[in-house]
Amino acid sequence: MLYVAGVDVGSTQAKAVVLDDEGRMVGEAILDVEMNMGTAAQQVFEKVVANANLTPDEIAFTVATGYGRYRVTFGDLQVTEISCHARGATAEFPRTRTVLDIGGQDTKAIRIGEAGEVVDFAMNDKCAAGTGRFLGAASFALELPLSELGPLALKATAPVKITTTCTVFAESEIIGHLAKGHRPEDVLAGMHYSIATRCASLVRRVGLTPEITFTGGVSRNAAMVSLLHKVLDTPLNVSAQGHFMGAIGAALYALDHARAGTRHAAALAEEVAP
Amino acid sequence: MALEIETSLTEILARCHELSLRQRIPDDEAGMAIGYFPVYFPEEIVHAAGLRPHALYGGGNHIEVRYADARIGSFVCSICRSTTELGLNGSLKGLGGFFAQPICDAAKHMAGIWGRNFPQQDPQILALPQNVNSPASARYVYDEYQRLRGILAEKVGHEITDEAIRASVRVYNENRRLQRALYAIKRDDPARLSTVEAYLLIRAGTRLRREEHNELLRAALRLLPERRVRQMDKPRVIFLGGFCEQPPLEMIETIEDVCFIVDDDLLIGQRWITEDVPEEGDPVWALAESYIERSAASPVQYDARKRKEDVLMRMLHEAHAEATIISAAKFCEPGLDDQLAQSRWLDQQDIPYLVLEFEEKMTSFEQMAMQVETFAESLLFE
Amino acid sequence: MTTGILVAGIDIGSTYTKAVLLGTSRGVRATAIRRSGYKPAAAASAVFDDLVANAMVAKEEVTYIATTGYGRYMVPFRHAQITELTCHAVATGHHFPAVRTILDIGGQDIKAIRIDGMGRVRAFRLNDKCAAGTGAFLEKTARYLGLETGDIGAYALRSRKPVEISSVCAVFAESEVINHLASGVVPEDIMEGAIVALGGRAVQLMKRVGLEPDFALAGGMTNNPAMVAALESRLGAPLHLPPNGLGQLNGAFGAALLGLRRVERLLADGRAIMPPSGEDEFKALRWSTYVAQSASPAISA
Amino acid sequence: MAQAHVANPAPTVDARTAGQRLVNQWLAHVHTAHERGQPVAYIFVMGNAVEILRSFGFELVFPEINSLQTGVRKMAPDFLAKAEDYGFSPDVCSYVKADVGLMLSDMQHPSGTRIPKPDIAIASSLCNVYIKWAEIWERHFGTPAFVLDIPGKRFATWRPLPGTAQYDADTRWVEGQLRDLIAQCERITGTKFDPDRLAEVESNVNEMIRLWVEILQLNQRRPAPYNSMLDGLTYIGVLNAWRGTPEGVEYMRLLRDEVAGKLARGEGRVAEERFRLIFSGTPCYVNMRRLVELFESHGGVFAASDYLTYAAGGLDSSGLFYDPSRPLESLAEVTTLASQLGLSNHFFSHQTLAQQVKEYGADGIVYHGIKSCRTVATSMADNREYVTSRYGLPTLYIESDLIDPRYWSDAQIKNRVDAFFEVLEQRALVKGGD
Repeated sequence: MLYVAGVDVGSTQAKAVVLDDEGRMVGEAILDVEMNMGTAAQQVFEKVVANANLTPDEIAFTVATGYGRYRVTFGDLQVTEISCHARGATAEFPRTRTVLDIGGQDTKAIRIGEAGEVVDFAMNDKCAAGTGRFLGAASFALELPLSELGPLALKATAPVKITTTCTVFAESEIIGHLAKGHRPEDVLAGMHYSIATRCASLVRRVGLTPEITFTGGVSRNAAMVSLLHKVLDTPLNVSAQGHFMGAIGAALYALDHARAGTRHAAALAEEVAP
Repeated sequence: MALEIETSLTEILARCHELSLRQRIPDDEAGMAIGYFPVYFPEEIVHAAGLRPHALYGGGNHIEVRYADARIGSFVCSICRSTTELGLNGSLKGLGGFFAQPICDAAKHMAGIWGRNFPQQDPQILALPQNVNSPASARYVYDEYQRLRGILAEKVGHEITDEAIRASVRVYNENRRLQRALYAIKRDDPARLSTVEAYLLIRAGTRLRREEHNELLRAALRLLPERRVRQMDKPRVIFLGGFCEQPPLEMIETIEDVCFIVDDDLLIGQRWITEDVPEEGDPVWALAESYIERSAASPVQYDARKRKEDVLMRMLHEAHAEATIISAAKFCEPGLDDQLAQSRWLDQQDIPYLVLEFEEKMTSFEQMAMQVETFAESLLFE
Repeated sequence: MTTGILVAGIDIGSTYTKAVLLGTSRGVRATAIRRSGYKPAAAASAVFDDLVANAMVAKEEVTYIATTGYGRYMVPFRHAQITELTCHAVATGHHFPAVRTILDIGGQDIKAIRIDGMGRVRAFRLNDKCAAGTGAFLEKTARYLGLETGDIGAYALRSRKPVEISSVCAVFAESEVINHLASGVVPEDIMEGAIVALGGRAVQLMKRVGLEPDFALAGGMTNNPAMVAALESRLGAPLHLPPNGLGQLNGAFGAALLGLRRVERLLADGRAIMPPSGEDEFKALRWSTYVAQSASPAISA
Repeated sequence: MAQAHVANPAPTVDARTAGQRLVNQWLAHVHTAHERGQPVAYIFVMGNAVEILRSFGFELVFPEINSLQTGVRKMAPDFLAKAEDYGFSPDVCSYVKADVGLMLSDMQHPSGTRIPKPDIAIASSLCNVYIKWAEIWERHFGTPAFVLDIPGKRFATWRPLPGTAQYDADTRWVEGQLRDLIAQCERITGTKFDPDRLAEVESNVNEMIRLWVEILQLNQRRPAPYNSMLDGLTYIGVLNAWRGTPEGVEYMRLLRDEVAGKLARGEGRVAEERFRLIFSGTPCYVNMRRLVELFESHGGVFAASDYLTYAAGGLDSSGLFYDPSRPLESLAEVTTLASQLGLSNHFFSHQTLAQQVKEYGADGIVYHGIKSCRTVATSMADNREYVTSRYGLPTLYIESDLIDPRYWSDAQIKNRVDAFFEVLEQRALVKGGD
């Protein structure tokens, strides 16, 4: 049996999956990046291999993606998360033409062509407004875990307008709204709305073509899914594995290379990776 | 009696206020409305063609930007962004023409943006010259205004006569006289007419037929002398920075809570000719020559005869102001450059000033209030 | 104890509410401090209770109450409200008549103030657009390094080779911090690097108001010895710090001082000190709020 | 056309060395101008009427080049900090701020040149910041600004044709201003205007235009002999500083021969040219070498750039020539037309870009948005949206600054460039599979 791995090393989390030669997921792992992306990559790889009841030697090909992709010293090839999210999204939802990935520190909109190829992309990574980090600020200010933010926001009746775009100031704005007597759910709904509108703008930058697939950690947030649906006026595909989409895409690239033969892949790796 | 006057004024102002928020072109003006981006624009020629000049003063803090962020760089002023948004969200669908003027580098791009997105509106640049000190300047403005006249004549399908333009000049001269009367009240008796009120009265002119606006101003000017006034001890200041992108009403109110604004450059595009335009002779020449000889100074006009420091000195002197609030719209390069030149000059003259930055879309004014209050405290408690 | 005039200054900040009670001799009679919490008015009231209790006087004995800080309008029992800039200026001028430039680094903004010999504000500048130029930047960095805000200074003082932090966004500065940690930089060098970066921004703001010596530091950063050292080295001159732990109380002290001056002026003019009305003054019709009523831009969420 | 030129088999000096020498020589002239009693003109690269100044013997200072050189020499942060300390907003053009930094540094430029103060300063309206910049000189040096208003395109398809009322109005206006400028030059230099001298300068410019257009066109062939955003930047530096001179003509000839020679020998700029790209916007001078490296590591070369059009002054790639028999009239005509056809097209640049894509066989367009330059960058995103959807071309949008290194984020730019090449590869694969 042939196995391949995809490792997605972001600034806050490292994720990894292992696929078999049919492209079925046989293992997944996730952990927080603490001090060092390289270490985190190594650990998450060991973990995913263990979760799949395999040994590292059994992995025929590994593709690394994410900001930390060049820190993955054991990887055979690096591919950007743009291509990987696109690949992962189209594998699960073949009619995907637009991918929205909201990550911890950057947000990406990707347009996909007829053949599943990436045609265009836009990223928000200069300022943390419109990224998952904005929710991190809410989580800190409200002293609630990230996973509880979405469900609470859905209970809002009178959403508050959030004016700041600076994530750092968002914390104090939240506290200010609470001080004025607004309910946490209404403030949270405002936060979600602020992110959704920024992301919608990013999606429009590449052209809003259905179907849209929503990936990344924030895709697990039901309030964000429903708000994006409203703001974009289109339903979104959401995978149960949305937060692993980058790693899955990376693993699918690994599978291509593994099937084509490792020697060829290694040569290609040399050529593509500087 | 006093109550009746106040009620009548409030009614007029409420109407003005409603007009100032109107962004969508009314159906009965569709195709007739000629949009133009600030600052200097010869509305008279549009008026004479029987069309409706539609001043584009941005979206204020009441529209939500959904589409324009994808089209405009993050380092561009809000008025360009919100105007593009109004185009993309359909509010300006009824425009029968669009003019941008080369007042600044961002404004020049508006014609390109419009050309790519709304080619059917025949977007154009009206090439207002940045050199007004050449003997050839007036002739060039004249040629360009004639080009405008030709474009508009083609739109309406008939020639725009000199007589029609002269009639429009008369209407606009009357309008300018009425505006100057408002400003005189604001200067001489600032408690009688607040700057927000004067602002709303003048801004209404961007959404009304000029004749109707004249009537409205006359009505207000009849009521104002009778109004009961509560005198207050506030410092007299000049406000600069509102020549193109408009500060939110809240900002002006925040300043007026603690200061009298006795002169300003708000909506200068509605007041850009400072005296009467000659009503005899070639009316297009009269307009062109008025741009050269009788136009208000702003950061987007270079004129060797109007040093920015001198203009400010004259304003301070004529309005008997003791201090200046020099504002600039975020990312407005001409405004930011002049703001610095003026503040350094004020430093030398030892005239108190406050520097503020604004965006039309801002909604939070607490920080600004704190600054303005501190400034007023420093002026009052010497 | 009923000795002459008592004036209270209350500074309602976003995090803490602080109060100072002054007597006729301008001596501090008592101080009090509490977290502002979600209800600033209640906090102000509670702090005032603490203040009179600490001074062992009755509330009625307090002649005049001046408020400052972001919650200055939220206190119904005030006689007057004054902005924190004016208050910081007058307090600093009182303590250090030679000071001409004051720096106040807060969590939400930095302020640079130029004052004259009487403690009057001549010019001021604020940086409040981006968190990278505020105290929040240090708190973020500290949080990432697992430090308490109060420990920042002592920790950073251990640094021998501060790193350069160039990011313009406080959030992205975090990635820089991660990178530095990953490449083996010790945390104290990162903390000190953040302090140096913030100090640089602060001094730049001071230049905007003329950078005339003497210099003084106000606000919470007075407790951070590393920040003080970084600023002094950047300025090439010493910083005056508020005496006797009054750093945090500087705003309240200034409010009380201005209140006292006002009382003295009123008494000299033979005018009565009216009790606070508890009501806000009549304000003219605000067209901006009129907008909000008629055309509320409701969030379509 | 290119085949017609046989490369010089043994050039005594290569274009790079010649260019470097000329730049140094120019800086030395500038340095000693006032000692030698030469008047000094401050001018910008777009719309500068350099021919008239040259005919009066002015030494030319290009403050834009001074500013970008602070970036190239990694000294920009010092100069920018001085200007910001003085009170300039971070949002103001960083060229302006670097120049203010220079004024506050006693005009001591990092190149070692002490920049003399201007006797005349000309700001064209092609960039409005030029005018605000000239106002700063007015205040600082007391030198009055001469604003040369050059009317640009009025709409995207604007074609001003000789004989039309509009053409006459525009050229008459520019000519009138040029006459004002001549009068002012006469006052400053105390010499009379010499139309023959102007004609001579114009003949030199004509020859330079002829060669420049040829050089640009040579890069339409494969593999591209030079990278327009690295080599090209050096070319236009020399070209601006020596425009209208015999030395300039000589340099262009040397350059043309060299480029043609490379082409004849099949020497491309990159070893294996995989993708040909168009660069739109102004360079990030601090990191241009790094940026080009990122692209070249993937086999991508910038075959053309709209920057080489508008930053080459009136040397428009559409090949407008002076008629030295009517030197002044023809200067007005070419200045106006070059501005309308070449320089002001960053406001309507989607057409130029589309044309360049066709001519240069480009695989995509790279847009570089400048944080503080609204002249070039205001509508870039809209332009990109149009070009992408209308022509179906892969495009990349990156953002940094002219010379302010604070706005360069290496990891983010690398991520985008990597992804862009993945797009190009995938596209090639899909196309190849059709």
